[in-house]
Amino acid sequence: MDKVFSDARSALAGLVKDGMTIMAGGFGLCGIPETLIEAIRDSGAKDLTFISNNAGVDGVGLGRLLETRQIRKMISSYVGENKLFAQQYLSGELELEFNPQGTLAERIRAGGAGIPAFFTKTGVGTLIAEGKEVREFDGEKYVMERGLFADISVVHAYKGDTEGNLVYRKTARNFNPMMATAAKITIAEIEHLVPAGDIDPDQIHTPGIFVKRLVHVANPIKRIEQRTTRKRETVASAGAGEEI
Amino acid sequence: MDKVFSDARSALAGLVKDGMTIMAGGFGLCGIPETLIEAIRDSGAKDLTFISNNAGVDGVGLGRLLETRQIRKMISSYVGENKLFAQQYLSGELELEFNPQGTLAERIRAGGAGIPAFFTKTGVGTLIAEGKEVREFDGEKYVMERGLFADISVVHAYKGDTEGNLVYRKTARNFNPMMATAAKITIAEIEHLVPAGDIDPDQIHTPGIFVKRLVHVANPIKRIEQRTTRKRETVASAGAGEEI
Amino acid sequence: MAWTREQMAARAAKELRDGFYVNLGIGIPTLVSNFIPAGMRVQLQSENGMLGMGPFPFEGEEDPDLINAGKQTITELPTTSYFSSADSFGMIRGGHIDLSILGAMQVAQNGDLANWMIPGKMVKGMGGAMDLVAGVKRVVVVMEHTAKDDPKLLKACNLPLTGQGVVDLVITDLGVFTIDKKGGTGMTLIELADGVTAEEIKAKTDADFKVALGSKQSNAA
Amino acid sequence: MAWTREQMAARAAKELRDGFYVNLGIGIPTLVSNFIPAGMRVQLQSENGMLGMGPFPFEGEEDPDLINAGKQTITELPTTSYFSSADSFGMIRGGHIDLSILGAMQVAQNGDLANWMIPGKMVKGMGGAMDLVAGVKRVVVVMEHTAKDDPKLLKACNLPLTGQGVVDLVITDLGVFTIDKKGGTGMTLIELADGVTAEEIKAKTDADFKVALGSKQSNAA
Repeated sequence: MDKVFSDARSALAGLVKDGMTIMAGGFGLCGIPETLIEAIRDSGAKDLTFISNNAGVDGVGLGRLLETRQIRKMISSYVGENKLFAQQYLSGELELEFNPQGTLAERIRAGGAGIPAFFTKTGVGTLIAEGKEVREFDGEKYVMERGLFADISVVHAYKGDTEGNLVYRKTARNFNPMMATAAKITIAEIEHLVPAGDIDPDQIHTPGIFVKRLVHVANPIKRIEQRTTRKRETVASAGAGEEI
Repeated sequence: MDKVFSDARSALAGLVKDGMTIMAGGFGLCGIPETLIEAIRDSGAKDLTFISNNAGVDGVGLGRLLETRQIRKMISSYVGENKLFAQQYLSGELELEFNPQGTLAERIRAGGAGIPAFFTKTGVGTLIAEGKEVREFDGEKYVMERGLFADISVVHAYKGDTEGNLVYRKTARNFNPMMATAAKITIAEIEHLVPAGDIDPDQIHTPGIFVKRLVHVANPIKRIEQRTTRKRETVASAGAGEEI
Repeated sequence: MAWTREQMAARAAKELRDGFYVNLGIGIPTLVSNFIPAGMRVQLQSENGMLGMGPFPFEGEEDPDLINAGKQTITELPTTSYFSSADSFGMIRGGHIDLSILGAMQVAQNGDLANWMIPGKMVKGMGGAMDLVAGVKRVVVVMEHTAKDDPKLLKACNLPLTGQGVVDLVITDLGVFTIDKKGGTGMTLIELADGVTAEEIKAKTDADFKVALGSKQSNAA
Repeated sequence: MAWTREQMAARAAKELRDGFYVNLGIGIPTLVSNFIPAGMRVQLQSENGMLGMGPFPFEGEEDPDLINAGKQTITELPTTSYFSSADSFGMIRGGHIDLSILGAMQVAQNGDLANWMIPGKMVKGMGGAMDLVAGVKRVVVVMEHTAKDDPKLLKACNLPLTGQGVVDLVITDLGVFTIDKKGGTGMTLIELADGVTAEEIKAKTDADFKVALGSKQSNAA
């Protein structure tokens, strides 16, 4: 019952199969389980459906699985950063289902929490509502959306203990906590592995029950998509800055 | 825009009105906002509807508002600890709506998250489903439940900063985080008040946006309903113990 | 001789598996934690927002902020995590808890369970029971076989239900029954308490059941 | 003279109030943060899971784990909190954000907004835009008045909608319009950029609108 595996390949051993649905955490390149994504590529599994907010960029994250044509379908909210994506989509090789970002997040949360469907204002009167039930509650219209549940989820956390309890860091949290709850098997890559009891139990973001397998990736390469900075002499103001 | 008020009475000033709906955090007597509940009693407001998992015990928590007959209706999952409750309910003075505990928690979470309704397996084929829509998804039956939103919420946290960011302690967290999101105005009582920036932003349970008013209650009396212990010589085993 | 409360709890503990996350109801189910085999890793969930529930505290070390769903003071373990009631019941409703062991007033041969109200009596509320029986992967009931000579294992419950078609296994002081809650094979008596006969059980049971003693069905997860 | 991008951002900043929680879109809306009046407490939300967004980092202090919804490196403030995407959009959908300022391709006189796709072109996705316009209490659009001489303020949008009846205020380089998104009073021109006339605006606008210059409507929260 040891949850800790020595590397990403062994953590995924026997789990990845052709045609399965996989959730992958991250927003842009922030908080993506890149080592596990590479191991999925190495598994050679094909016809995969990925549920992930973005599709990586060319050559990074899910972009790697586009290169090898292992992805048949993406369920995402924004894929604008990826040229190969556009190309495969336009050629009909790749299927795409857009979800509003909040609807996607909530569908995943619902899937993990045993809620098969819920109503949201988001998308009423838009293409997103087409073919879906629209119902009025207290005089306002809402669309019914379905929960999402995957075969496996791969997530990235900052810290994890041997029980599988996870802590995320800053905005690298994003989709990871919900995805950890919404698959038959969740595999987490963690930057820091500690013994059970080391993390304050009030500060655990994902309880260990959701994490079946863990792999320690001590020094992951973290990429920045938009490196924006300000000059030292600039007076700081909330949210202000200039692009370089 | 200072969120910190000097005492519970001033934190509630102008907010409590006859006939309003109030959420109160806590499970049993654990994590209840007792000082704010006392201030609601002192406000004299009547015909209140309370959404709270329990109804306190005689003379403690919401039990105090039963004594003064300020509560017209309770939406709860379990009220077994309160004799006065039974008496007022049986005499018809008090209205009662039972919700399964998980349904209650999710209805509150939904109300705070802009979800007017959702489906759950809980209660299918029971009294709870009567008069509610039951629908099949993927061959299983689910009941539709509605979101809950209150006029005000009163919650108890362990620590809070001047921005209204909150941290709860151990099982005193319970219903407090969702209730903080599901009312027009949320008032929090906190045991420890710190300046903004003192709490690690990765470890905040309730972001300050949800908390309009704060009151510092330095040494609240915390009561224990079932004092269960084990003897020193007993060998510890997980979850084991003997009642005294 | 019928089984004692401890023997019933010990029998229920045989349903545990290494790595299980388990929710125990109050009463006899709570005793099950005393019978977790050495070396088996089982984490107990408390639906008020805790995973990894420890034993009762030593006297003088009670913490009012640390209670279980029965409002009893408890302790934490190295594996412990805390979370909100919404997250706790998301865990339960989402099917992440492997096993729930709880008491009952009545169980029907189709898996219906009644354990929360008796019409005409003051109702205390269902608490988290309806969520647990609807959401947890496998539901085991531990109860006395009869209530003052009235059978509790029935063709159909006559008390208001807690859940419809939810029970997988029933352990009474007289024996053990599997239930095929999806219909199909119905209720089956698979074990007898020491010195109890199938005939004695038949006489004290309203439900229809098959007898298949020595079956391994109870091990199906 | 039409307003510059900075002037449009400065005008949008007048919609801020002390204590507001605000979500800013990319482009001109991002500039609004430069015009928050001194002493006014405004917290910026970034829908990827952060409240209390700080300025861009000093060179060499970029943190890959700390980005905004435009994937730009940013910093934290003493008020900052982090949360999941589900909690972030719960905050948005639940109406807890006071104000959203964002760009648009088209706005209709009934408050419809289109800003996410052009049929026939490769679609990048709506990201969080549909959630923001549907959920945030008050939606302010900041955009050029026309796109290559084509009006962007229309009787009805002809691009696929991001939201139906969602816009409260439109700030263009030529002026400011209120919209009664519940119907009723329709669209109203309430301010002109320096040196711009209502006639010029009329010529560049497809939407029907009333003129009520000097009206205080834009202050209605």
